[in-house]
Formats: sequence, structure tokens, C-alpha cells
Amino acid sequence: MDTLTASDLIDFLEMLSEEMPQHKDRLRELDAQIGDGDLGITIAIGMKAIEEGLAQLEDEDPGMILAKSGMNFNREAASTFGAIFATALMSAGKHIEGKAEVKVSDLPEMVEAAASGVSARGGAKPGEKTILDVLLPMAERLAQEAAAKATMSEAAEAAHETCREALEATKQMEAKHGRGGWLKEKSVGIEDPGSTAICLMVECFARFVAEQTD
Amino acid sequence: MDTLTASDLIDFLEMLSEEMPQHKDRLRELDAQIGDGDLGITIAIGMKAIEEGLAQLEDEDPGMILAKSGMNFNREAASTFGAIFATALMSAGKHIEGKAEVKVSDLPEMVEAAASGVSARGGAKPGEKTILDVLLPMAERLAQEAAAKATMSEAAEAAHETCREALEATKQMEAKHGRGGWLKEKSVGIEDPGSTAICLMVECFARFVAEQTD
Amino acid sequence: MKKLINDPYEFVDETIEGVLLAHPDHLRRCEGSKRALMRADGPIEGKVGIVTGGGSGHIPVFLGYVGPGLCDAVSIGNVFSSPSTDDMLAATKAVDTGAGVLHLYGNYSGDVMNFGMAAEMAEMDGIEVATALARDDVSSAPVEEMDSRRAVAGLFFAYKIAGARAEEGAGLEEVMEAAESAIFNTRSMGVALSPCTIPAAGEPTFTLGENEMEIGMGIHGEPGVRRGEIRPADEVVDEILGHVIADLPFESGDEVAVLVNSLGATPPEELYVMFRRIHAVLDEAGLTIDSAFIGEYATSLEMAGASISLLKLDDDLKRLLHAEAYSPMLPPLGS
Amino acid sequence: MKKLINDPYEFVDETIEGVLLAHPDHLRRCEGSKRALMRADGPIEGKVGIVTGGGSGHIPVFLGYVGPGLCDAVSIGNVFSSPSTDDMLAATKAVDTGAGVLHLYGNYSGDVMNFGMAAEMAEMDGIEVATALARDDVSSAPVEEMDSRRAVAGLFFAYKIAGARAEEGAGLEEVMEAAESAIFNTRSMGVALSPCTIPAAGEPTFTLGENEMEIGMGIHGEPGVRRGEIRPADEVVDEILGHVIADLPFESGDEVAVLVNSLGATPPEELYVMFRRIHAVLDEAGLTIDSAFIGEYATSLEMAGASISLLKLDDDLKRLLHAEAYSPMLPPLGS
Ligand SMILES: Nc1ncnc2c1ncn2[C@@H]1O[C@H](COP(=O)(O)OP(=O)(O)O)[C@@H](O)[C@H]1O
Ligand SMILES: Nc1ncnc2c1ncn2[C@@H]1O[C@H](COP(=O)(O)OP(=O)(O)O)[C@@H](O)[C@H]1O
Ligand SMILES: [Mg+2]
Ligand SMILES: [Mg+2]
Ligand SMILES: [Mg+2]
Ligand SMILES: [Mg+2]
Repeated sequence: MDTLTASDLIDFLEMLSEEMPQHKDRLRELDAQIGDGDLGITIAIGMKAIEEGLAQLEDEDPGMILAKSGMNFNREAASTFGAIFATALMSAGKHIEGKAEVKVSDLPEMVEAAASGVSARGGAKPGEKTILDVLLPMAERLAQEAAAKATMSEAAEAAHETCREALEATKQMEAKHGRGGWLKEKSVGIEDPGSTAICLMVECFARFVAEQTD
Repeated sequence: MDTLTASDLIDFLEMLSEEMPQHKDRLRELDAQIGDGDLGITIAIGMKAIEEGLAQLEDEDPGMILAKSGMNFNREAASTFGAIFATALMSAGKHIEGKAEVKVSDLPEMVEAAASGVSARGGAKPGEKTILDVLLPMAERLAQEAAAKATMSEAAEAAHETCREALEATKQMEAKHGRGGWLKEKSVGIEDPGSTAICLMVECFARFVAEQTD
Repeated sequence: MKKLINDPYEFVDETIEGVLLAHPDHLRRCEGSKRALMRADGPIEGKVGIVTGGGSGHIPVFLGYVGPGLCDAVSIGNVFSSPSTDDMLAATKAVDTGAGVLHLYGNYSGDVMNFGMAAEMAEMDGIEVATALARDDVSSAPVEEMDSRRAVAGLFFAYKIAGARAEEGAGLEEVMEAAESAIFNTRSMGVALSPCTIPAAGEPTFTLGENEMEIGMGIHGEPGVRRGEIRPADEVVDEILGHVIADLPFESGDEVAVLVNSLGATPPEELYVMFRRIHAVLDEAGLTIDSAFIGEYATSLEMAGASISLLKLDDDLKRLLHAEAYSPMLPPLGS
Repeated sequence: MKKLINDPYEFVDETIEGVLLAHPDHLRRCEGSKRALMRADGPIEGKVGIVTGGGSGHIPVFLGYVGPGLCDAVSIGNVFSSPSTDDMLAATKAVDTGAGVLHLYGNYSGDVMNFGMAAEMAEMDGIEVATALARDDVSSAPVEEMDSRRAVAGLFFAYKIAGARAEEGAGLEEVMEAAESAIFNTRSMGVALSPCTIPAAGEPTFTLGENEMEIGMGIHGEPGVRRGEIRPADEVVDEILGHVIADLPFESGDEVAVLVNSLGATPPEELYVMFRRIHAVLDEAGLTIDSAFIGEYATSLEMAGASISLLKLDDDLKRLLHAEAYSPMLPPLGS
């Protein structure tokens, strides 16, 4: 598998929306430590909304599938994460507007577009314990992979590895946004729940690509 | 000790109001099983009111001391038990109106007067799991004791013995009045909390008389 | 026991102090009594006085129902215990202007005995006293023994209706009849999910298992009709309404007011989830809903649970139910 | 989790259904949205529309504050989560009659982002939108970082005041200024004694030890200023008021409105015990109490705890605070 077609993307989103709700309790507990504990529910409801929306997206191109899935998520599970995640998917989707498939070389810019969108929407800067802190390192790593002509599977695996390291690094950061921001220094030591969710998605993506490639 | 003077009665009420609050938890738990669990608090507050009222009763005769103590109890700890207990003390007190001391021969009629007052106030009949079910047997037993020329100490001891047996017998009765009445057959098996309180008072009285007699 | 209180034995008096400080234009003490309160603008010359009262721990019952179109005075007992005869008498004397006084309260033996003594004493003072006892809890005794039934949140309807009738200038007999009409046409039943703790007791009055509820439990933890595993709201509503509807009975074509009351800890959201089902069940039974009262009308400290009351309306009751009334402690006055 | 609910995932929609069935003359759905409600008699021609919204679980916040003299529409999120951009947009469109729309809600990032997107989209549709964010919780950030503070029950004052100003016929700018004046003069702080459980989560968001309380905790369990052993009500009031008074600061001679809010399980009696002490402390500080609002104004499901809010009044705020307003879900409207 070297590119992702619209139908690949739909298959992946189906797999993702099956898997993510299984992490509900873990995300709930994490968010309860640093926020209000709803992230697990947000993910469960939002992913269900993505899944239910897929049937209507069969004739769309990959960019539109991403953007509309983001909107579907936030329609049913609006929240900080919902708005941020929708913005990320819309920005990434917009970046590949009109294209029939996603190549490895598209990935770094898509993730970077997502990060810019998120930053514009929520005003966060790197190091403030938000999903930016996993998105930006991933964009960088994907740029290296693309430059090295990695396969989709290698790129996804690499992104996941970087994401996990970056997630680990969020532990040391002090939250400045959302509910975590009220915790100030007490937010140090706990990984950013939103970033955990992103990491779980990337992990799922890597597994999806690997399975498709076998 | 063959008779109770006004000052004996005040000494006894002082001892009683010291001791009864110690049974607060036991009475609370009993009343919680068959009612609303406030009887322990009622007794604690009411006995404190009796104690605080005693200073004003030093120039009164025994009948007035009993009647006013009953009113003091129910003023601060009004409740079913409060109204019933006040009625009992007022009726008993009225029976010895004007007398300077209480003799053993007065006791049976005093307790009987109390029982009549209670029955008139609350409409209970014997066997309906109320304090009538310990008052009436005590009145009977005291009549026997008086006829047998018992001492005050013997009479008090005998009354306590009868009271405990009568209390035990209330376990088998089905409550018809107050909160216990709503339990119907489920009230069987538990002793009547109001009667327990009366028994504890009679026990205290017996001890008081015994101590005075030594 | 997790409570925002000071000395548990001062709880009731401190509550009353807070109420008087918060609502000084609305309530004041009756002469010579710490535990009897009345309308600040009372007594109302020529109007039948309505005196209520009972144990503390049920706000807005009892003192929240004093005001124009409601009661004129209230006597206040310790938590879940009757007020004293003295305070009831003080309240009765304070609001009588010659038109007589209605004692309107819930059927609990402590209150009945003490109000009874107060009424006897007031009558000796030349005050005409009538009594109406709310007895809406269908779970407390079979309908043939209506006289031994206890009161729960349905007392609200009696306050509202008797209060409006008195405000209209009706005589003591008529006000009592209005109260009794409300009482006889009101049926309630509740469900408890968790207990409450009397501050001076320090421990809950009863316990319910982790997954248990008790249908029909009274507002002081009195026994209900069934204890069992907690069920979905819709099933609980069905079970409660089954008993309530059959009791009067409410019949197809009747028009009713509905009161969904929280015992304290149950949030309004859950009351509305229940109302949704109530609406469906009443619809099915052919009953028309005139109005809905949803909130805290009679609480039990921090108990979790709720009750449903239905009032069968006729034209008089409807007029009186919707008449103006005011108290700063009042829950929403209907839809 | 002991709740009177059905499917936890249907909780919010069933609540809304119940609300609409209970108050059909008062509320209706905005066109094309399940989660946006508006005044049944709206939109009011020529009046600035006020749209609020936020997560569920806080009744009467948010949907209880829709009505004459209050907000015009509300969008409703899942429990403790933001409503969707779509529903906010639907509410905004439904109440605009050309006079513009004020988005008035609490400063939580999910709401801010979604309302922000809705405002952008409404403006693209030619609707003038202004925003006012309640930020009354002094425990959430130092006063220099007021913009990052969250909202608690003090939002009530902003509703009441902006709602009255809009009802007076003021323009969008003026209504926003009234809201901001209320917001800048309101300071609050709370205390939590026990947590609550989001139905779909099934477990409490946080835990507090048997004898613990947390001063300053937010209404979703956000961290406060101090966790410690539970103290007598008077001490808790003193600690909270110490922070609140120093923050504006409220100064001797100021006139204030006081709001004592229960988070849900804390009964009114305890609020009055607190008010007794609040009255003494404010007296001591030379502050005059204009009015007292005591009850459930912003809840957190069945959380136990309370908050105190002070609003410093001037003549305008006083007039607006006491203007008429109505909602069948409203708590008592003051002393
Ligand atoms: N301004 C922001 N920019 C980017 N991501 C953010 C921002 N604020 C919060 N987040 C992310 O959202 C996550 C929390 O989402 P969510 O639980 O929905 O928030 P809340 O419940 O506080 O509304 C955080 O862990 C963080 O990753
Ligand atoms: N009608 C009655 N006549 C005599 N005693 C009664 C009557 N009703 C109740 N009692 C007594 O009162 C006791 C309960 O008192 P209390 O706890 O004050 O009642 P409650 O809390 O139900 O008002 C009962 O155990 C019983 O002994
Ligand atoms: Mg969260
Ligand atoms: Mg009792
Ligand atoms: Mg009692
Ligand atoms: Mg949230």
C-alpha cells in the first residue's frame, strides 16, 4: 500500500471508530486527573458519529471524507477536544482538497496544516500541553520519512513511534489551556489526555496500514 | 427511704437527665428500625430541657415538678414521644396534686393515671406496641407491691423487673400507631423504642432509690 | 456525615436565623417564640389564618410556604420532629384576627398530638381552629385506612389551594373544605435511592445497598412497598404511577396537575427524564395534564430519590391552583 | 451510580424531551435542531437576542434561564461538554430579528471554541454577534489572569442583568455592556464535599476522602485552592469570603447582591446556615446586602457543596437585577 484511496480512508475510519471506544475508561481516567473526565465519553460518542456518517461519504474524495468526519465528530461530541479535532481534520482535509488519493509525501503537510488550524482555533503554542505537542513532532518526522522515500507502512510506524515519545514528553509540560490550565504546575507529571487520544489513533492507523500491506 | 419528697424528685430528675442521653445511640438505632431514628436525639434534647428547668422548680411540690418537667421536655423536644411523655408526667403529677411527698401507695395510681392520659391523647389501646404496654403492667405490679407493703426500693425494683418483661413482650406486637404503624407486620420482632426509653428511666429510678436507701 | 453546618444541635436555629436574615421583608418571628414565624406583613385583618408546621429538614416545607396566597405562619420543630405545642400556639394566636385559623399540615403523630394540644389551648382562648391533615402517600396504608396515611410532597397542593381560598376572603369552613378537597384529590408515591443523616444523629437513618432502591419510602425513611434492585427510570415511573393512578382512582378524561419532587440529591435532569415517561403513561391512561410542577417541593435533607403526585382538578381547584402566590423560598410555580 | 435514568447515552435527549413536555407554552425547539431551544413566543421582533449554552448537568443552567427578561435561546451539550457549533448556530439564527445576538455563557474552552465557530458562521450570514463570557470563579486563576477564569453560579447575575437590558429595548452594544458590567462586578467561590457521576461515565469524576472538602473546586470538579479536612460552615464561609471580598475588592460602603448556590445535594437548610454567617461577615466588612438569592442556581448533578457569589451593585445593575423575569424552571428570584 503506497497511497490511501477514499475507500481505504473509509475502511480506516471504520476500524478507528470500532477501536477507539475501547479506550473510553483509560481516557476518562486520564482526563479526570487533569480535566473533567469526559474525554472518554467524547471519543466514544464522536467516533460513533464518524462511523454513522461514513455511509454518506462514499462518493467523496479523501479530503472531504476527513473534513466531514471531523464535523460529524464535533456535531455529536462537541467539546474542546471535539472542536480541536474537527479543526485538525478540516485543515488536513482542506490541504488535499480535490486529490483522489493520499501519498506518503502528502502526510507531513497534512499534519502540519492540522497543527496550524488547531493553533489558530485555540491559540496554543508548542509546549503548552495540547495536541500540538504531538502533531508538530509527527509532522517533522513524517517530513524526514517522506524525504527518505519511506513506504506508507514505514511512515505510519515512524509517526506512531514519534507520537509516543512526544506524548511522554507532554508529561513534563505545564498545561496552559482548557481545564488543565487551571491546574497550573499540578498538571505536571500527567500526560496530556488529548494527545493520548491522538496517539491511540495513530497507532490504529499504523496497524491498519500494516494489515493492508500484508 | 419510704417516701419521695420534692427534693428527692429533683435529685432523681437530675440523675435521670444525666444518664438518659448516654442511651442516645441505642435508642436512635432502635427507632431507626421501626420509625425515623430521632428518638435518641429527642431523649437527649428533652432530658437536657428537664435538667435546665429544675432550678425553677425548687419551690414546687412533687406533682408540679413532674408536670412541668414533662412540659419542659416537650417544649424543646416535641415529637410523638415528647407529647406522650409530657402527657404521662402531667397526668401522674395531677394525680398527686398538692401532696408534699409520694408514698409507695401512690405509685400504682400515678402510673395508671399516666396510662389513661396517654391513651386519651394518642388513642392507643393495650397490645398496640406503645408505652401503654409497659405502663399498664407496671401499674398492676405496683398495686401488688403496695398491697404487700413493699418498701420504695422493693417497689421500684419490682416495677423495673415487670417493665423489662413487658418490654420483651412488645417485640411480638404489631405497631398500630406512629411511624411503626406503617410497618405493620414488619414491626414484629423489634421492641418498642418508646417503651425501651421508659424502661431505661425506670431502671434509673430503681437505682436512685436503692442508692438513697443504702 | 458531610455537611456545611456548625454545631448539629444549633442546626435548626441557625437555619431559621439565616432565613430571617435573608428574607427580612417577608418573614418575622411570632411574638414570644423563637420557632414560630409569620408573614412580615401579617396578620391580615379579616383573613382566615393558615398555620402549618412540622419537623425541619424539608425546605421549602414548611417555612417556605408562608406568604401571600399560601400560609400565614409556621412552627418549626427539630429535624424530622414535631414543633412544640407552645410554638404552634404562638403561631395560631399571631395570625388570628377573629376569622379563625386552619391548622394545615402532614399526618404525623408527633405533629398531630402537639397541634391537637395547641388547638385545644387556642380554643380556650376563644380562637376558632379547624384542622386539615395532608395524607397523600398511597404507600403508607391501604385506601380504606386513608386516615392513617402520611403526607409527602402532595401537601404542596393543599397549601396552594387553601392559601388561595383564604386569600379570596373565604370563611374558615370554606378554607378547610378547599384544603380537604385538595387533600382528597391528591395521591403521591415516592422512591428513595439513598438515605440522609439527621445532623444531631451523625449517621444515616437507614441504609440501602449499592444497587438498591425502595419504592414508596416516606420522607423520613419510613418503609415503602418494595425494596429491590435499582431499575431504569421508566420502569420506576410505571410502578409508581400504577399504584397512584389506581388509588383515587384517576380515570380517563380526568384533568390533573403533576408534581415531580426531588427529595434533595436527585437533580432536576432526572425529574425531567421521569416526567417524559409520566407524560406518556398519563396520555395512555387518558388523563390530561393541566400543569407540571417539577423541582424541590418537599425535601429530606440530602436524600436521593423522588416522588410523583397527581391532583385531580375541577374548575375550583384549577382556579385556586393557579392563583397568585409568593414566597422567596418557593420552587417554580408551575408550567 | 444511583440515578433515576434510562440509557445513560439518552440522558440528555430524554431530559430535553421532558422539559419540552413539561413546559410546552414556554419553550420550543429551534428550527432544524434537536439540541437548541428557544422561547415559545420568540423571536421577539426588534429585541436583541441572547443565546446561551453549555454542557448538561447544571439545571437551571442553562436552559432554565430562557424566558422573558432572561435569554432567548439555548444550545445544549452532552453532560459537562460543549454544545455543537451547529446547535449554537441554529439558536443564533432562530432569535435574530436584525437587532443582533449576544452570546452569553461561561468561559470554558469547548464552549468558547464552538461558540466562536458559530459566531463566525452567523456573521457570514449577516447576523451581528457579540460575546460576553462569565468568569466569576476567583479560585480558577489570579485576578491578573481574569480572562482565563472559569464561570460558576455568578453567571446567573449576568443572565438577569443582560436579559433585563435587552427587554428594555437596548441595542446589542448596550446589552453586551450590561452583561460585562455584571461579569466584572461578580466574584464567586465554591466548596465541594462530594463528587458527581456523569451518567455515561458511570464513575465519579474525582474522589474526596470521608472527611475531606475542597475549597474553590469548579462545577465540573476542576481543582480548587485547598483540599483539607471538612470544617464547620462558619469557617468555610470565612475562608471563601476572604478570597471573594479581596478579589474585586469589595469595599466598605459597597452594596451587594448575594447568591448562595447549592451544587445539588447540599440542602437549602445548609445554605441558610451559611447565609447567617455571610450576613455577619459582610456586615463586619461594611457591605450592605441589597438582596439574597438562596437555592439551586447552577448545579453539578448530585454533587454536594455550595458556592457564594457577590455582585457589587450600582443603580443600573440594581434596576436590572430586580426587573421582571420568568421561567418555569427558575429558582426563587430573590428576597
Ligand atoms: N487550546 C487548545 N489547543 C489544542 N488542544 C487543546 C486546547 N485546549 C485543550 N486541548 C486538548 O483538549 C484536551 C481536552 O479535551 P476535552 O476533554 O474535550 O476538554 P474539556 O473537557 O476541558 O472541554 C486536552 O487534553 C488537550 O489535548
Ligand atoms: N399513640 C401512641 N400512644 C402511646 N405511645 C405512642 C403512640 N404513638 C407512638 N408512641 C410511642 O412513641 C414512640 C416513638 O416516638 P418518636 O420517635 O417521637 O415518634 P416519631 O419520630 O414517629 O414522631 C414509639 O416507640 C411509641 O412507644
Ligand atoms: Mg474533558
Ligand atoms: Mg422517631
Ligand atoms: Mg420523629
Ligand atoms: Mg468537558
